Amino acid sequence: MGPSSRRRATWRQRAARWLDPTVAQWAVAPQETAPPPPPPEDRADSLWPAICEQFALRILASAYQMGSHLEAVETDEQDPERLERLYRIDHANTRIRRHAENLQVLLGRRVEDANPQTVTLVDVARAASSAIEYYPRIRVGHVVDLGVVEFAADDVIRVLTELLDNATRFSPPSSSVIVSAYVTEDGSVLLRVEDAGVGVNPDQLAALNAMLAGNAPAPVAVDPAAHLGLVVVSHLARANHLRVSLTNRPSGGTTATVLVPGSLLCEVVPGAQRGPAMTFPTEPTAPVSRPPTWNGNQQRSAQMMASPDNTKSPTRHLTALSALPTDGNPGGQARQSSTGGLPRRVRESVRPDASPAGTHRPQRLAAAPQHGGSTGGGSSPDAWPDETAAFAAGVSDAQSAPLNEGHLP
Amino acid sequence: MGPSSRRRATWRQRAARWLDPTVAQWAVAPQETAPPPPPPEDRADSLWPAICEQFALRILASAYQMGSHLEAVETDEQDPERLERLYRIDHANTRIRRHAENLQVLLGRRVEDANPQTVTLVDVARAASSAIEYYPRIRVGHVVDLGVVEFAADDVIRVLTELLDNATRFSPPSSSVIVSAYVTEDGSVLLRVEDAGVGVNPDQLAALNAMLAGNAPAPVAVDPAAHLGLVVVSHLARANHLRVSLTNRPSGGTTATVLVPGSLLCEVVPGAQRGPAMTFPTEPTAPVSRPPTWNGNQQRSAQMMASPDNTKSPTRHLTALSALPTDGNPGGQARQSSTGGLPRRVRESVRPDASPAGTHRPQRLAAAPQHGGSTGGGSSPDAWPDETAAFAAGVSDAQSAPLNEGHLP
Amino acid sequence: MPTQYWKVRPYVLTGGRTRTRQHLLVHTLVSVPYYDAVFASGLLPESRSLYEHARKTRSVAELSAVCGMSLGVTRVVVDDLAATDRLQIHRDNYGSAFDYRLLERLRDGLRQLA
Amino acid sequence: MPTQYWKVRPYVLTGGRTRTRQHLLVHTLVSVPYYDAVFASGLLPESRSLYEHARKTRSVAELSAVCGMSLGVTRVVVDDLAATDRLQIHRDNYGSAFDYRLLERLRDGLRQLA
Repeated sequence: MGPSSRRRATWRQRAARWLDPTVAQWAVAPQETAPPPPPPEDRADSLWPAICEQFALRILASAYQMGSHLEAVETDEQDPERLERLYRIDHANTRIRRHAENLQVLLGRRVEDANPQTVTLVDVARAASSAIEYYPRIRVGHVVDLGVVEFAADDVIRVLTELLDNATRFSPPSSSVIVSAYVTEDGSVLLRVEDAGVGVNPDQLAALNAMLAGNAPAPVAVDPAAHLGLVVVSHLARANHLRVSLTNRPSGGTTATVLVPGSLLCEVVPGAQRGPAMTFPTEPTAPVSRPPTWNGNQQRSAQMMASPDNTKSPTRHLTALSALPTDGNPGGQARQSSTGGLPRRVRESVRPDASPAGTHRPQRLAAAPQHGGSTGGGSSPDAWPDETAAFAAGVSDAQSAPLNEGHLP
Repeated sequence: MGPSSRRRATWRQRAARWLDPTVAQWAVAPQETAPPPPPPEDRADSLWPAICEQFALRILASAYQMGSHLEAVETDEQDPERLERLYRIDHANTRIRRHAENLQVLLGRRVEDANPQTVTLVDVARAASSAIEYYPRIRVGHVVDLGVVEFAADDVIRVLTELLDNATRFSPPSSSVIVSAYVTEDGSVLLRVEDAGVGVNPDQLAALNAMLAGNAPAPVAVDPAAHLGLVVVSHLARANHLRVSLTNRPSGGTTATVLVPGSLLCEVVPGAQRGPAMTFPTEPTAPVSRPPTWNGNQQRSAQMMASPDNTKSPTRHLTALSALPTDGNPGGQARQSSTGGLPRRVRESVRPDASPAGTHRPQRLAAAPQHGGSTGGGSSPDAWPDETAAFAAGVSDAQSAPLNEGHLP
Repeated sequence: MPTQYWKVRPYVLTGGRTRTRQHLLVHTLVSVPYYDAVFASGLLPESRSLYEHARKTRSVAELSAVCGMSLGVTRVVVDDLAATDRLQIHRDNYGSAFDYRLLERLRDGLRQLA
Repeated sequence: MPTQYWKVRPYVLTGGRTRTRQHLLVHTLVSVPYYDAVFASGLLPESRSLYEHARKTRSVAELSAVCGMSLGVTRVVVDDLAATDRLQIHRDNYGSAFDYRLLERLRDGLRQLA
């Protein structure tokens, strides 16, 4: 209950900062304000930004208020069916928040993120996944143990959100999209988003990259609907000195990359976000003797934990955020998003080819019980999909880069 | 369970119609769409409407999806504290939907209301109340038994929403706002929204009424924030031939009126919305003998029900939507919204001076137990507030108008 | 059934209230002591529907189902009508077979377990 | 505690799943049969925290509290770790004092009543 009430208090702070700024307080503003505006469409188009901002702020205020109550009911809910509905409500609210924030970005307003804090790159990836429609298709690959400094964290999350959204929309509904983060030689971090789509038309690719680089493209027919997300990315990239680009991989699929400069990165303080390394020493190390047969193993592992090499391992397994193996679609729209179902998730969470040497390979994968009863995926759970090979090939350039630590701004 | 699953199915239909129209389907649209748009703020302002529309549609799609799941969890929830949080989530979502719909209205787009249907005026008033922040301050007064035809119902709700919102914002936080509906001599319906504010500055009143009447006001400094709601009203009034105006009452406070033409009104089919008149004949009329002391009364009332004059009474008591007498504020912002608390609600639901002759005055009002424990209102529960007298005076002009029935379009 | 328009949200039917003065379980029986058609005609749709259907003694759960209202709304409407003596809540059936307080304590304990 | 950033929503931690293969009650005891620090270092924060804390035998509710995760997320993470044999679910304490199936049936029945 402690952590959840703490989180709820944070929500309340956010809500308080976001209380509808357009609310006229009775005490200070009776009905004697400025003369009324004309119907805007009859007037200069320059009214639109102000109108948009009002709507964005009002919607954000409601979305933040909702978040606080959602968190409280999610924490207590024990019925799986009801919890699933609460998750879908949460998911819808998170997408609403994202859209309202993006509108603010397009208006050239800095989104006022209440309670900013350093965010680990793993959480950047998962926060970005939280706000897209097809989140069960996202898998988190190798992600270095660094954080994004507080003043840039939410913007980096927004950039990654739109790239993940783009990647999931423009790739087969049954395919995964892999997000990873590597340190480069100059101490930046390269975020990679890899999809299994057919790739971008080469002509268009140049135009998109020009836009993402902040160069105004040739005046072309504009479809704000098709690439609104990338327009948001372009804004935020310019504001935060991120280098964003799209490339077609020779083996198929598209890779989006974000180069986050070292000035926006920082060490992750273990106590703040990384539980075990900090809290474990306070745990009693004496093994509990139930079940007694495992005693020896626990002794051994306690010794291993004491080794700094193990606790500070910079490598993170390729771990699926997981496909949804149960009936029904999260968010109501992910019609074909789950393919491998449970077996794939289980397999990937212990995926041997991405794990450091010494990881025990689980013995009973085939025997892992199905749950939900209707996974019905298309891809074989035993064969790695093609894009995984491409992924493995694609990451080799960054994999050997030294871990450049401590790039505090 | 029947009705709620029916309602849920309706939600699904709505969600299906609102599935994010910007979703590029993998099968039909791989990444070969139009060239990318430039960052909009560098370009013509004429991009803004298209961008706004995209955001409004995306937010609406999420809000509708959320609604379906909310309804399901609300139906089952038995814990009062959790239900209250679900209500607040619902309230926030309803306001988000309202703002996104209003953005559509300002864009000059007709809001595509899925599953339109005839809505009784009582439900028009309550649907409008559902979408404003300070809904516990709204009281439903006399409302004639007519409905708004399906193609206009949602627009009338939106108009009334903004007028109620305006009235609650610009009147003391402890005061009620009364909504009522009377038939006029020419067969229109006059909706009245009466607040207890200090009234509108006379100069501004003329400007606001000019805007509401569709006459472009003098080009003045525009504050879209202050009167965005009234701009929405002005758009919708023009589209639906509603006459909307604001007046200061001599006795204090402001009255907003909406004249709904007879062409937008229709009879309420009892079976569709009015349960008792339709379903009651199928009920066993033989009185149940528990408790036996009430037998005589039940016999009498069964006879009274058989009288068509009583079942078709066009008069509706002044009934509070109720102030919230429990701890905490609905929506998190209605800081001082509850005043009278429970006793006022109880009193008003059986208010003798607004009820037809023959209503039994309840005997035990003073003895009605407080609940929640902390009503702490400002106004005395025994004295009618001033605006109630003004209301009673104000309605006398319409009260004697004949009930003009059957204005089908 | 007074199935209101879907834009009429449940919180607006109860003013946001979810708690009741009286102790109301789903199987609590209620009935209208003396039916008054004029009183009924002045009620809002949900209260009226409930008032009509409670002429026959029914449980809270039954009223919720037959009136097409969620349990949370039904409980508050029942409670409000009962506070004006227009509806009678039958307490006598408790203590006969079960003590409901005992049942509740049992239920709450099991919920914590579950 | 791996209190993730608030923008990391719970559904993303479990891929939207709320159901478990194994029957997990709040008082079900779990423990790590043989601790493997390299395996731990490769886990995502929530799984890692849970894996570390379950070196000492604990109930699901205890793990939820000590890891700072909601019960719904804790149950799915426990279930996933158990499916790979990295975590052992102790069944033996059922049937001794209570038959949990009987308790559940009792609970479900009472819920319908309540």
